[in-house]
This record gives sequence, structure tokens and C-alpha cells, in this order.
Amino acid sequence: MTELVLFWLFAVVAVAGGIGMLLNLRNTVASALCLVLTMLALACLFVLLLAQFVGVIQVMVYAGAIIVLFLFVIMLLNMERDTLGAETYPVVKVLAAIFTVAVGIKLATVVATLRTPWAEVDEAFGTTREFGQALFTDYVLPFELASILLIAGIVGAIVLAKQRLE
Amino acid sequence: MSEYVGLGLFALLGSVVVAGMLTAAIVLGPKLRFSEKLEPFECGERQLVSPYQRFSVKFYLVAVLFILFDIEVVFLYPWAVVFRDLGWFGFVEMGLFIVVLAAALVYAWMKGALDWS
Amino acid sequence: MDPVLVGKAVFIFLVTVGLFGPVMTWIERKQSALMQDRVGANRADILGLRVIGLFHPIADAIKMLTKEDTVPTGAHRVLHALCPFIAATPALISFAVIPYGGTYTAFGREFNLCVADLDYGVLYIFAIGSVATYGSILAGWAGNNNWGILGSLRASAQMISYEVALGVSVIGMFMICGSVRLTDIGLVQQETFRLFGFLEHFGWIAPGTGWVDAITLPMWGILLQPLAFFIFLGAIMAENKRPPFDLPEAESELVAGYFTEYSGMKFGLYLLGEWTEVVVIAGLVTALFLGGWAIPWVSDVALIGFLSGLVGSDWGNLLAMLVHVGVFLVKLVFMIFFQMILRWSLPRFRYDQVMNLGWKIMLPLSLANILLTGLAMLVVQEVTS
Amino acid sequence: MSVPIFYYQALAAVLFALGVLGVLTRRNVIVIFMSIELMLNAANLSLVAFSRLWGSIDGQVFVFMVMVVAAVEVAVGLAIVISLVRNRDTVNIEDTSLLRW
Repeated sequence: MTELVLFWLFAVVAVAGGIGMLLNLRNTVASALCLVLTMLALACLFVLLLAQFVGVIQVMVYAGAIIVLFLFVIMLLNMERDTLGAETYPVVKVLAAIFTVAVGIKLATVVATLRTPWAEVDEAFGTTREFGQALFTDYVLPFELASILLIAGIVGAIVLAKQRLE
Repeated sequence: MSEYVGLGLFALLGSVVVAGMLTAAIVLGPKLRFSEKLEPFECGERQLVSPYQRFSVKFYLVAVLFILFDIEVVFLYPWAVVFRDLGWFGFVEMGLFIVVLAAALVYAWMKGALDWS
Repeated sequence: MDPVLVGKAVFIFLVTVGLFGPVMTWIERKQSALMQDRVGANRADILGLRVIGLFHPIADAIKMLTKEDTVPTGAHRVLHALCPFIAATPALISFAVIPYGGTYTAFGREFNLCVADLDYGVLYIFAIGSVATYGSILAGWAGNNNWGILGSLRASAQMISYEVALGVSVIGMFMICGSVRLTDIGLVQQETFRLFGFLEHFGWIAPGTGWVDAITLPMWGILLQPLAFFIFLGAIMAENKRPPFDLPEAESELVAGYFTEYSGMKFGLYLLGEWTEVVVIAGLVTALFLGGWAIPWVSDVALIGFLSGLVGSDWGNLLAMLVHVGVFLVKLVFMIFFQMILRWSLPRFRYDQVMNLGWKIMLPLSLANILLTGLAMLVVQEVTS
Repeated sequence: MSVPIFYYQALAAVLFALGVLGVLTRRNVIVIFMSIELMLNAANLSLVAFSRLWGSIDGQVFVFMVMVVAAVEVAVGLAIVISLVRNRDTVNIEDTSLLRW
């Protein structure tokens, strides 16, 4: 029962954050903050799903780093003074809405067939230790490849951002 | 899940206290407002330039480095916890990872992304 | 709801926020007076009673609450009110995972002196701390002020720079303890190790030599990971933006930095957050590096056993609990005092020095520390097994 | 577990749809990036829910990989935005139809 209440609470916050992000036409900073709200609600949902470690990492990485980067860019470039005018033509909007609803319905019909009961898990499920054991034995290759991706990201960002700096 | 009850209670206490202080201050404080008082503080001068200007891209580079190293740290936590079980194998794999990212740091260093003068 | 849990939560909240938070204004003034050889804050009185200036926190609170709350024109009103909240709350709620005692059984109940003994204890504090960054990034932006926005940028760049060094520096401790749960880390630090045990393992002296067994050291983080301790302390103080890392609010350059446009209690909340964070830092350093609630060379079991022998099992456990909380608080106060000494004795860094320290010194050093710790642990494992 | 798996997946679907809507209707490049983040997060929720459903940790490891990709994508993407603003002084996606300038 408690779980159901908590689920609805976090679900509503998450969706509200997402909608808030879309509807803030003027203020990009407010959009970013709405997204933070969604991220935090999702982290709580992760904890509800016993993925405690991933939940706390979600806060650290998304709320603590990625959105901070967004805010930096918004502040650095001073987007607030840029006027974007009307946000796309109405026809496109309607088409987009129809497409989105179609995607949503399709996804929902697929997942609606899920009737499997929740698996029984022990106390250790989702703890840092169990996570580490999986990541550093079965998933060593993706982990090492992640470092290549990260170095590519750093080099790319520096090259792009420093261009014409001097 | 009993630990989360404590956590929730603590979070509730903290936010209620802060919110209470904020509202109390807004209710209790005097309200004498005139346009000079509400000007942004500029040591008594009028504000000549808007604070909303473009800033150095240095700040962006620091933030990018931060994000990528944050990811690295996030990988280090589970690794540290299972380090004893992994033994030499774990040491070598994380050694490779750290070396690659240290190379990224050196690259940023050489490119001057860390210079503030 | 469990009354014991409520009791634990309320107790530590009152101690950290209700007691230490406000008293910090007094400690800070008294401490600076001590350092500068003056008498210090001693003016506030109630009916002529001064009690070495202890009424100053009360006077401060009343003053903050009754000051006018101004919002400058052109400011973003909602964010302007939200920022102090975002800045102060994380500090207030992060003490929940810090254990201030071990586990005790008395009167058929088990007492575990930690409000929320989370599996990812330390990471919770880091995650909450990273959310606090918003409080300083947005404060200047919301206030429509040149000083404010410059302070904001400096503050956030500094905070994120040191977050990396902070996260990397404690890894060595996690490797040794095999856990990020703070109670586990506390338990590991109760143990002792033989300082000259390696002589025996290499076969240089015969096993069972008396003096080798006699010279032991507690497995405190500060002894096992001295480099990590200093990096951690420096990084976390830089996170808190107190002197000598107070670049974002350097009075002589940026007026008051990102909270230039804040008055009354909103300004007070930034200070409250800062001071509470000093307490949290002290608690975290104590739990990670100074053995937490442990008395050196005396394990929990030994102490409980000794006291149970004196006054019976139930009261012995409760007495041990009191002793441990006392020990933890002594270490906490010491760490607070240590931070104050640093605050008043070091000059402010230049901005490029701050950034260089974070990225070019602390980060490489702590990465090297991880590799060295790993190597040392593996070698020890090979030798002893 | 009193909450059916369907609820979690439906929430993930809704969040994903919101992200799609954002990408299709907004013109501010930065908001489009945020919408992509929202979609990635919806996928994360789905992965975590499935990981709990089967009692296997693998889904959570994938969430980690998604986070790595998201971080790198944002770092490079926003660097492109910065260089776009430098060169063309705009964040409007429709002003960037040229492949070179």
C-alpha cells in the first residue's frame, strides 16, 4: 500500500517535471530545473525498485553533473535574452502530438502484456557490492570501452569549444 | 526499508525547519519598499552593464572535465567495494581505465583548458 | 512509527542543527578572538547577564528574522526565494547517514546509533552535496547582479572542480573497508594492526615475539590513508567555500559574491548552511578517518563487556552507548575547531591557485593514491596468504 | 511488491513520449538536448524495472552505460551549441540547416 502511494507520488512529480520542461517556453533555466525534479523523482523510483546504488548515482550524475553543465551553458551564452519567437508552426505541432501519442500507445500496448510476477530477491539485491561484482566480471569489456568513449568525449568537447578561442 | 523511514523523517525535519525560517522572515520583516532600495547592489552606483553577458568558455571546459571525471569516480565506487574479491585482475582493469582517463586529463592540461591567468 | 527511530533522528538533528548550527556563530567569533588575542563577542546580554557572549546566537537569530526581505528589481522572484532553500537544506539533511555510535542490545531491544544506515552511506552525502551546487549557481543568476553572477560562476566552477578530487580521494578508504556504508567503515576502524607485523611475515624474526605483538595501531583512516585524509579535508573545505577557499564571496573583490542580493533570513540561511556543513564535514571526517565512535585500542565488544561486568548487561550497554556518543562528539568538536583554526590562519588563495590545486595537484595525487593503495593491498594479501 | 510492473513501464512510456514531443516541437537546441536526456531517463527507468522484475542486476549495469553515453553526448553536444552560438549567434535549430558556413 505504502509502495503504491509512493509510486504515484514520484510518478506524478516525474511527469510534472517533464511537462514543465516542455512548457517553459521563455525560461531555459526553469526548464532545466524541472528536469532536475524529474531526475530526482526517478532516483526515488529506483530506490523503490531496490536499485539503491543506481538511484544514488542517478542523482550524482544527472542532477549533480549533467544538468549543471546545461545551466553553465545557458548562463555562459546568456540564452535568456535570445528571443526565439513562436515555437514552430501549428501544423507541425499537431503532427508531433499525434506521432507522440501513437508512440506512447504503442509502447503501452507492448508493456501491457507483461504479467510476470516480481522475482524474489534477497537483501543484497541492488547493493553496491552486488553491482560491482556484475560490472567488473561480466561487463569488463563495456567498462573498458566506456573509458575510450569518455576520452573521445573530452577531446571532442575541448576541440569544439576551444576553436577560435585564441 | 526501515532506514528509509529515518531518512525521510530527517529530510522532512530539515526542509520544514528551513521553510519555516524562510516564511517567518518574510512574514516578520518590515516592508518598506521604494525603487532605490530595490535596485541591484552596485556600491551605490546605477547598474551600467547588464549582468547577463557571455562568459569565458573556460568555465564550460571545467564543467566538461568535471562531468567526465564524475563518471570515472562513479565507476570507482563499486570497484573499490569489490576490490578484495577481484584481486590482480581488478587492479589491472581499473589501472587501464585510470590511465586512459589520466591521458584525457593530460590532454586537457596541454591544451590549456586548466589554465586560469 | 518506531519511537526509538524518531528519538535518534530528533536527537542528532537537534545536536547538529539546533545546537552546533547556531552556536557556530559564537564559536567562530570566540575562536577568531582567541587567534587574534582579543576578548571577542561578549556584548549581548539579557538583564545584564552575559555568559561569555553565549547570547549572541539568539540575538543573531532575532535580527535575521526581523530584517526586511528585499528582492531586487529584475530578479527572478521564485528562484530568488528557492535558492537559499536549496543551499541550506542539503547540509541540514546530510547528517542522517553518519553513525554516532555502534550497535547495542539492552532491555530486549537493539539500538543502532545511525538514523539511516544506508548501503551507499557516503555516496548519499556526496549526492546531496552535488544538489547543493544549484543553490550557489542560481543565486547570482536569480539576483540580477553583476557581483552575484560572477560569484556564482566562480562558486560553481570551484565546487565542481573539488567534487572530483573529493570523490577520488576517499576511494582508498573504501577499498580497505570493502564497503561504502559508514557503519562498516566505523567497524573496520575499531580493529588494530601490528606495526611491525611485516617483519614476521618476511621471516626476519620468529613468530610470537613479544614486542611485535605489543606495538599496535588502531586502523584509523588517518593512519592508513594519510594522503587521502589531507586531500579529502582540503577538497571538502573547498566545497564549503569557507576561507581560505572563499573566492566566490571574496569581500574585497566581489562584495559578497553570489549572495550579494540576499538580505535577512535568506542571507542567514546561506550562513546556516555553511555552518551546518562545517559540522557535517567534521562528522564525515570523524567517521571516515578518525575512527568514528571508537576509542583507540578498545573495541566495542571489550568496552561493553567491561561495563556489563560492572553494572549488568542492560545498563552496561546503555553506558557504553553514552561513552561512544561522548567520544564521537569530542572528535566532532575537535574537527570543527581544526577547521576554524585553518579558517583564521591561512590567507585566501588566488583563483588560478584554487583551480590548479584542485585539478593539477589533488586529482593526480588522489588517482596515484588509489593505485598505490591497490598495489599495497595486493602485496599484503600475497605475503600474508 | 504491490505495484504492477505495468505501472512502471507505462510511466517510462509517458516520459519517453514527453521527450519525443520535446524534440519535435521545441526549437531551442538546448531544450532539445534536455528532451533527449528525458528519453534516456525513461529508458533507464524501464531497464531498472525489468532488472527488478527478473531479479537480475544486468539491467542496472546497462543503466550505467546509458549514463556514460548521456554524459559524453551532453559534453560534445553542448560544445557544438557553444560553437554554433559563436559563429551564428543563435540557438534556434532552424537556423542551423546549413551543413557548413
